[in-house]
Formats: sequence, C-alpha cells, structure tokens
Amino acid sequence: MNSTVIMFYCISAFILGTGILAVTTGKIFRSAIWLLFSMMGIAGLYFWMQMEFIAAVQIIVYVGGIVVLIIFSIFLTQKSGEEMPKPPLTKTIFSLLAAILGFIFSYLLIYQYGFNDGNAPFELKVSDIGLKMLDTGEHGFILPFEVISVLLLAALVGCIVIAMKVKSIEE
Amino acid sequence: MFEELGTTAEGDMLINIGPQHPATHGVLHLVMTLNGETIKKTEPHLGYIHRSIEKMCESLTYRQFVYVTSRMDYLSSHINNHGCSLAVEKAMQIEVPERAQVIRVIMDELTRIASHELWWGAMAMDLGAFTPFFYSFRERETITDIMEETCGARLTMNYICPGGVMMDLHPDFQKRVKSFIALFKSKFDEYNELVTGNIIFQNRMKGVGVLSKEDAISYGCTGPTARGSGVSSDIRKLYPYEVYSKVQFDEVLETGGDSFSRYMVRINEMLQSIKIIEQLIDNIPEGEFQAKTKAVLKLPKGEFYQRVETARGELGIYIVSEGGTTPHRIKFRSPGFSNLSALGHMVKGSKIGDLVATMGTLDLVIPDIDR
Amino acid sequence: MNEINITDILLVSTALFFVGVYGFFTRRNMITMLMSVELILNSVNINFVAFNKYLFPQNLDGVFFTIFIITIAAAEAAVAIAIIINMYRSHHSVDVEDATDLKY
Amino acid sequence: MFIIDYIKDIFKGLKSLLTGMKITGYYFTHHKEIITEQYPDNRATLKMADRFRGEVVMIHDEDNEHACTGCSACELACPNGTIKIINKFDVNAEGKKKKAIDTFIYHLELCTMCNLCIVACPTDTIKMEPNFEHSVYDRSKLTKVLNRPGSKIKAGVE
Amino acid sequence: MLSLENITNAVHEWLNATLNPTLALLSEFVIVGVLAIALFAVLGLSLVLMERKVAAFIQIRLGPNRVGPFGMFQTVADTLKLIMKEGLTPDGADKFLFNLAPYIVMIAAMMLLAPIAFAKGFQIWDINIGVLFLTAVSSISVIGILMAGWASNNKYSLLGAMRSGAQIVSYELSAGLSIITIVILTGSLQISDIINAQANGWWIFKGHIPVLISFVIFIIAVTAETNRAPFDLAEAESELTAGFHTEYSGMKFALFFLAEYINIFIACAIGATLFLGGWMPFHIGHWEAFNHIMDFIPSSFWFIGKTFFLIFLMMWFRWTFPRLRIDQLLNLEWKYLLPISLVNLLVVALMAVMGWHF
Repeated sequence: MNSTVIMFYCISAFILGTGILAVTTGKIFRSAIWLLFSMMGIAGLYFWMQMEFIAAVQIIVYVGGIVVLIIFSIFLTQKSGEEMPKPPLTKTIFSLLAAILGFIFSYLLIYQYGFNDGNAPFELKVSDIGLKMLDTGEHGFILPFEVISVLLLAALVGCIVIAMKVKSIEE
Repeated sequence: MFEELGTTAEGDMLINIGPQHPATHGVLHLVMTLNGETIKKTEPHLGYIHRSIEKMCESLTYRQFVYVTSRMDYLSSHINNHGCSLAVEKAMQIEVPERAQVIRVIMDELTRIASHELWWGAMAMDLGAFTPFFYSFRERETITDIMEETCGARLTMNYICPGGVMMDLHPDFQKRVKSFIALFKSKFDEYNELVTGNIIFQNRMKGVGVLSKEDAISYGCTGPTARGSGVSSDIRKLYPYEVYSKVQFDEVLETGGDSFSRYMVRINEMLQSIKIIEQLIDNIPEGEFQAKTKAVLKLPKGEFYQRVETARGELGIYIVSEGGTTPHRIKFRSPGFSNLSALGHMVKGSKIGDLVATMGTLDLVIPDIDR
Repeated sequence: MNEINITDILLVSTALFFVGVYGFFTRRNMITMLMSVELILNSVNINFVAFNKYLFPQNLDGVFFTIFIITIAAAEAAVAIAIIINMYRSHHSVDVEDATDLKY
Repeated sequence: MFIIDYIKDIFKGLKSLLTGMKITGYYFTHHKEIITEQYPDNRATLKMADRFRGEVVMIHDEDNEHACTGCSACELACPNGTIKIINKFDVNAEGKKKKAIDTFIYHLELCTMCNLCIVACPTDTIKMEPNFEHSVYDRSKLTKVLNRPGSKIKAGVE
Repeated sequence: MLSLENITNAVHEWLNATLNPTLALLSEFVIVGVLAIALFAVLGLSLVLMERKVAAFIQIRLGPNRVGPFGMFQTVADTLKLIMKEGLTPDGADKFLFNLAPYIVMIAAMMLLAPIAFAKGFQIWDINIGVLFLTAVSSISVIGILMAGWASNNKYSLLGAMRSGAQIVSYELSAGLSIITIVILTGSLQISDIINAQANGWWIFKGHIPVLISFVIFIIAVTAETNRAPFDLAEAESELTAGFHTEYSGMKFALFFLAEYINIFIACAIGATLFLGGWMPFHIGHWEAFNHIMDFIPSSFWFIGKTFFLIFLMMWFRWTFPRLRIDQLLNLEWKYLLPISLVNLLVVALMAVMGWHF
C-alpha cells in the first residue's frame, strides 16, 4: 500500500460516511452541511484523479452554488432546528433492503465485467477543454454547449417567473 | 427554531432592538416585527432610564430644580436651563438684564451647534462611517472647551439661573468663540464632501423614513424633525424669547419629509446658529449679568408655561405653583418623546438598515424621552 | 492491493448512488429529496470521470459529460428550489405528500 | 438617453466617493492634525480652566483661618444634601456664646458640581477647585471634612 | 542577493539527499505547514495593527501606543487576552456546528494560500488551474458564515448570515468575471504563467482602460466578498450588533477575526498577482538602468509591497464610506457591476483577439 491508495480509501470513506449522514440525520440544516462535506469529498476524489478542472468546477457549482441555495431555501421554508419526522419503520426497512440489494447487484455486475485498463497516461489540459468545447468538428461539443446555454437561460427565466410573487392576487 | 425565538402567527420574526444595542444610543428598546428584513411594526418600550425628574423637581426650590433639567436632554443642557429660568422669570416678572439675555442666547446657539455636531457624527456612525464622528468631535471639543472656561463644566453646565447667568463671561470668551467660528467655517465643507455628497450616504438617506406634513403635525413632532417635513415650528421665530426677535436668521425648512431632509435641516441649522452668534458676539452689552433677586424665590399662585427651542425641538416647561418655595407640579413636554412616537409610522415597510438611518436623523436622546 | 483500478472507484460511486437512493426513498421533505438527487447525480459524475480517465484517456467525452451534468444539476436545483419556495408560500409545507394538487 | 444617464450616474458616484477619500487621505498623511491628548502622560502640562468645577474646598489663609460662619446657607442651597454642617458654640473673649463651625462635611460622591452652594455663600468661604481626579478605592474616602483641623474663623467675619 | 528561490531549492535538495523520497516529501509538508501557520500568525498580528493605525491616522488619533514602541505589541496583548477568555457556547445553539464554523472559515482561508506566489519560485502548489482554484475555494467560507449564523440560535446572527450569503454569492460573479479578463489576456489559468506574462509590463498598464475597469470592479467585489466596510452588512455593527459572530467569544471569535484578515490578504494578493504583476519588478520600456535598479529589489518585497498597497486601499475605503443597505448592495452588483463587467469582458476578448494590448 502506498500513499496514493491510502488517500483513496480515506477520501472514499469520507464521501460515503458524510453521504450516509446526509440522508439519515434528523436535522435538515445538518443534513445540508453533511451533503456539503460529501460534495467536497467528491471534489477531493477528482483532485486525486488529477482532474483539477472538474474538481474546481465541482466546488464552485456544488459548494458555492447549490448547497448555498439549498441552505437558503431551508432558511426560508423550514423550522430548521427541529427534528424531521422519522420515516415509518417498514419504509426504512424496505428502502434499506432495496438499496442494499441494488448495491449487491451492481457490485456483482461490476465485478464480473472485466474492465481492461489501458493504463495510458491521462492529462487533463484546460485549453483542451476549451478547444473541444467550441470545436465544430467530429469530436467537438459546440452543439451540446449551445443547448446547455439555452437550458441555463431557460432555467434562469423560469426560476424568476416561478418564484416571483404575483402581486395582483395579493393586493 | 423560530418558535423558540418568538414569531408571530403569520410567521414573522419578532426581534428586540435594544435596550442594549449600538444604534439606540442609550437604553431604548424597540420590539420589531420583521418579515424577512422588512419591518412590519415597531413598538418603542420606554422606562429603562426613568429617574422621575418631574417628581424630584417638586421637592426642590426654584433655584435648585433648574440644575436637574440639565440631566434630561444632556446635549442641550443650556437650553433646558434657559427654559426653566424663563418660566420662573415669567412667573415672578423678573426683568433680565440685556447682557444676560445676549449671553444666554449665545450659549444656547453654541449648545445647539455642539448638539448637532454630536448628532452628525453619531448618525454617520449609525450608517457605518466611523470617521466623521472624530471630525465632528474635533469641533465640538472646541465648544466644550469654551463652555468649560466660562461655565466651569463641559456637559451639565448649570450656568443659566433664574435672573440671569451665574457668573460673568470669561475674558477670553469672545476671542475663543470667534476662533471657533473661523474653525467651523473652514471645516464645514469637509462635512459636505465627506458625508453629504457621498453617493452611498445619499442613497441611504433619500426617500427613507418619510414623514408627511400632516403626520408630522398629528404626531406632534417639533424641531428639525417637523421642519424636515415642511412644518414651520421654530419657537425662536414663532414665539421669540430673549433677543431672538432682534437677530437675523432664517428658519430652515425642507419639504421632503425623508431622512435626507431632516439631515439637511440640521446641517443648515448649524450655519444659522453661526449666523446668530456672529451677530451677537461683538455686541454683548455691558452691564449686570444677573438681575437682583431674593435669595429664596417664591412664585405666585398659578400655572405657568414656557417653551424654548432645544436642539431637538420644542421643550415646554409647565409649572403649577401653590405660592410656596417649591413647585406644586412640574411637567416637561420633551421633544424627543413626540418625535419617537412617529418612528413606528416612519419605518413601516422599510428595511432594518433604514430603521437605523431614520432613528439617526430623529436625534434621540433617551434621558430626554424617559426623564 | 497496490494499485487503485477503475473497479474500486466504480464501487465507491455505486455505494454513493444507493445512499442517494435510500435517502430519496425515506425522506418526505422536498429539500432533502433534492439533496438525495444531488448525491445520485454526483455518483454518476464520478463514473464518467473514471471511465474517461481509465478507459478512454485519448478522449475527453467523460469530462464533457460531467461538466454538462454539473451544469444541468445547477439549473435543476435552481428550478426545484424556486418551485419549493413557491409551494411553501401557498401550502406552508414542503412535504411531498401535501403536494397533491397540480393547480392551486 | 438611458445609457448616457447610466454612465453619468456611475461617474458622479465615483467622483463623490473619491472626494470623500481625498479628505480622509489628507488626514492620513498630515499627522500634525492629530488632536488627541495622551492623558496620563500629559499630567505635568495639563492645565484645566480656572473655573472648572471639580470639588468644593474651603479657603484657608496662612494662619489656618477661614471665613465660614456656619450659617448653613450652602446646606440649604444644595439640591441633594451634599453638605452637612455641624455647629458648636464658641465662647469668645467677652464671655458670650457664639455660633461657630465644628465640622463642614462634604459628600463628594453626591455632589453634582452645580455651583449653587458657592453662589449662596455670603462670605465667599468655599470655592470650586479644578481637580478632577477623584477616583479612590473606598467610597467612604469621598466624604470629606472641609475645615482643616484646628482652624478657626477669621476675625471680623460675621 | 537574497533570493527565496535559492533557499527553497537548497532545502529541497538537502532533504532529498539525506532522506528517502517519502520522508522528504513529508518533511516538506511539515515545513510548509509550519511556515503557513507562522505566516498566518504574523499576518494576523500585523494586519490588525495596521488597520488600527490606519484608522487612527485617518481619524486624527494616534492609535495604539502603549504596548511596545508605537504600540507594536498591542495585537500580541490582544491575542493573549482572547486566548485567555472563556469560549462561550450559547444555550440552545447547535453545539457541533457552532464550534465547527470558525474552523471551516479558517480552513478555507488556509487552502487559498496554496497557489499564491510569494516570490520568484516561492509557491506552495503551482496548480494548473490556479485562478479557478482560488475562485472555487473562496466560495467555501460563505458556508462557514452561514453555519455560524444559524448555529448561534440568535436572530441577529441569522440575519447576518442570510445577508452574507446573498452578498458573497452575488459578488463572486463580478469578481470571477474580472479575473477572467486577465485569464483571457494571458491565455492560462496557472498563476506562474500569469505572472510571467507580465514580465514586460503589468496588466494594469498593458491592458489599457478595460483592465483598469476590471481592476476597479475586482477591488469592489473582493471588498464585498471579504465582508469589509462599506459592504460589512453581515456584521453591520449598528444594525445587527455583530452579525454572524455575535455569540462568539474567546478563541473562536479570534479565528473569525483572523480569517477575515487572512481573506483580505489573500484577496489583495490575488489582485496584486493578476493586475500588478505579482513579484514582477516595475519596468519601464527601454530605461535599462532604471530596470536594473528595480530588478535589484528582491521579488518578495515587490509582492508584499503591492499586496499591502491594496490592503491599505481597502482600509482606506473602510474608514471613509458609510455602509450600504442590503437592497442597494444587490442593486450595485446586478445593475452596475455585472453588466459593466460583462461588456468589459467582451471588450477585453476583442482586445486579446486583435492583439491591441502591448
């Protein structure tokens, strides 16, 4: 075992531990904080895989954006210090069962499928991402890029329309 | 969590501003109902610094009760003393010597400038600018030095007494006042450049805490608060006392009714006070500084009322006398109390930041409100 | 085990996926369900990145999918939260079982 | 035009901010404008105004004589009972009993420096001193006796 | 000539020669960690003192002058006081999050230190996405503030946290956009590339007016991101007493306080790196003699000097301006800074494509 392997196990344990806490904690605000840690752990995993760009995007979008948004919505809608009602026992058992069975099934699938690791060196250059993003050629991503930007714009407009108070009704 | 902290039925947040809070400049307690950051309701709670000054005055003689009033509105202690002395003089029909009258008016105006200086600094501090406080205190310190030299104290001077003033002016008085006027004029532009003209400040002040003319009248607002809403309420003009009828000055009126109008009223009032002092400082008549009065003052039976214009508005002193050496009943009509009552109306629907800006321009002195 | 290969990473992401699934099943609060969905999306992202790095190092497709998923997740979270807040305004609750009407 | 107003607004705002910064910058670079006093350090040069009211003292001349007749006008004038005068009866040369002061008790902790006692005093025997450093560890030390031990009234003061 | 690069290289070689690679790496980690913490302590002490002195001189006062010459050890005394104070946790607070929050803020500030080049060849981690890393990690500290505000079980804190969240999330946009202008001009996210691109002139001089505009926007945005006056709404003394750290005392408060100053230092260091050329000396065209003299000043001095100049600028703002209101703060961002920086970005992109910069 070298240091890389140890780091991988630490990061994985962190991701899974905080992830489990995020879905089981009773207090909703704490749950959001655990989710945040889980996201940061995943960013750490990307760093471990030497995908610095993805890791940074992960931190910016998830940690700086989505989790803050979630925390805000918790502040706005919840009595956030309260314990949330516990799910009924049968529901918990069946969900747990479903999750574990699903995990075992996927585990067997992954285990049986032999991946042939190319072990070719991989280096993520930021300029490559930029070039590919705007490439109109065979392996270019200009179309999805444009579609995504339209989607973002639509989401932006949609959010404003949904969350805007309808003044005429209230007055 | 909110239920533990206290919310209303509609889910609005109840929050206590004060009694210990940096923006209330004392022990004012505001119970506010907030919807997010928007203020729905403001309710001032008083009584944290009530010292029953009115009741205390009933057991003090007419010479003694004057000094207690310095402790009400401690920033315009001269003017409070002046009002009390005027009430006693009115009742006893004492003719105050011309020299004492002029000295009293000069002292009043100096007090007014000092009070407005402190208000200016404290208000800028409420808005988050700390530096103006020190600049305004530089000028205010000059005034308190002048006061110290002539009256013997810096804040609660007890210099004006029934019949005139307690002691004659210090020989250096005129010279120092003139140098103060020169200093003030040289520094006044800094005030405008640093605070008044600042874009952040203007945005914080304009259109905030609007008090309409009708509301100002119905809440009984006086002083700069009323004049900012366009209500002419300067006692010095409407019911002139002492030598105010003989000096030239303008009543500062603004019609906006918002915090910025009240701010501009006070800023310009400082200039008017300087104008009054300039007219009088070279023309202090020679003569007695105190009328000949008996050692023990006895007011005739009756009720007497006198109003003066303090730095905050109209101060009314109402004395009921049974003919003895002590008043039977004394009531002060303090300007801050009426001005504060308009606060809830002014800040309704605005943000917490606006509350601070509005409260700053009301220039509240809590001991004046609570007495 | 001296080397981490793709199977290990896939296991981690699978576990994370089912953690998210468990949360999605058990929670009734819309915000916590949204959080579970985020976990699921993240586990998929890990897969894409791992496939790209270990299996197709000459391409960048996995990276691009990840970037697009992150973008969509952001848009989705924003819209979902707008809906949640709007629903809270009308129903005073964010419980899924209270959201039975399509129109209110 | 909207755009022109927008840009004008920005420049006006920036200009107002820069004028403010000019003033604070001026004071930052001009240290001689500093006005604060280093109080305990400048004790030697600190000069209070002559009339500053710090505490009430009784004037004694070099023969340890004062002018207090014990008339208690100051005690009556004081609004909050700061002054207590205890009189005794001296027997003078002609064998007549005469009222004189025994102890002039002055409660500094109660005093508001209103100056009414000084005004009331018919013989100008008490005055205000510009001493303002009154802090002590024991409150009882603030209760003072103003007439010095062994002092007596000046001849000729009635 | 004293050069930090030589020292680090010598240390690196010596460690590799005497220890095996893993141990050498570990000991380098330890050295870097110790140096970072030492830097934090020194920065915290000196910046607080600097703030107080700047405030004092602007406010025609003398400032701290009792402890040590010119009050130099005043902040040391203050730190001792804070360490000895009891760290209270209010009743009803979420104790775990309440105690965690200052560390989150502190760790975020620490992570930001990694890609900053303090001198020529003196950098902890020259990561290939340097600027993006800085933008990303700086967004973590808002979580700490939200946590602190919520966990305190205090309404002032909660309001402060909400304000801070809205503020930091929106001002990140224009800060990011103004950073991107420099990335466009340089064509790289790596800090060392950005600095090397300024060898023949700093971007603020080479980039004409658009870069000047983005510099101004950057300064405004980082002032807001670090919760400094006139954007200190999260702690707004006269409105929310102390905002999100109302309930903190003792060492936990000191951590918040320290993190604020570290964040200021880092924000200013980023500004100095991007716009003022980092450790690059000041050069003028063909004045060889002048350039040579400038080269003689150690590169660390250049970096520290530029950073402290920007810090002074931020302190100057703080002690001059009144505070904005929350809606005005968001107006300023969404109606002024963001549109301007978007247009500015287009202009810079055009400039970079056409090669109009020097």
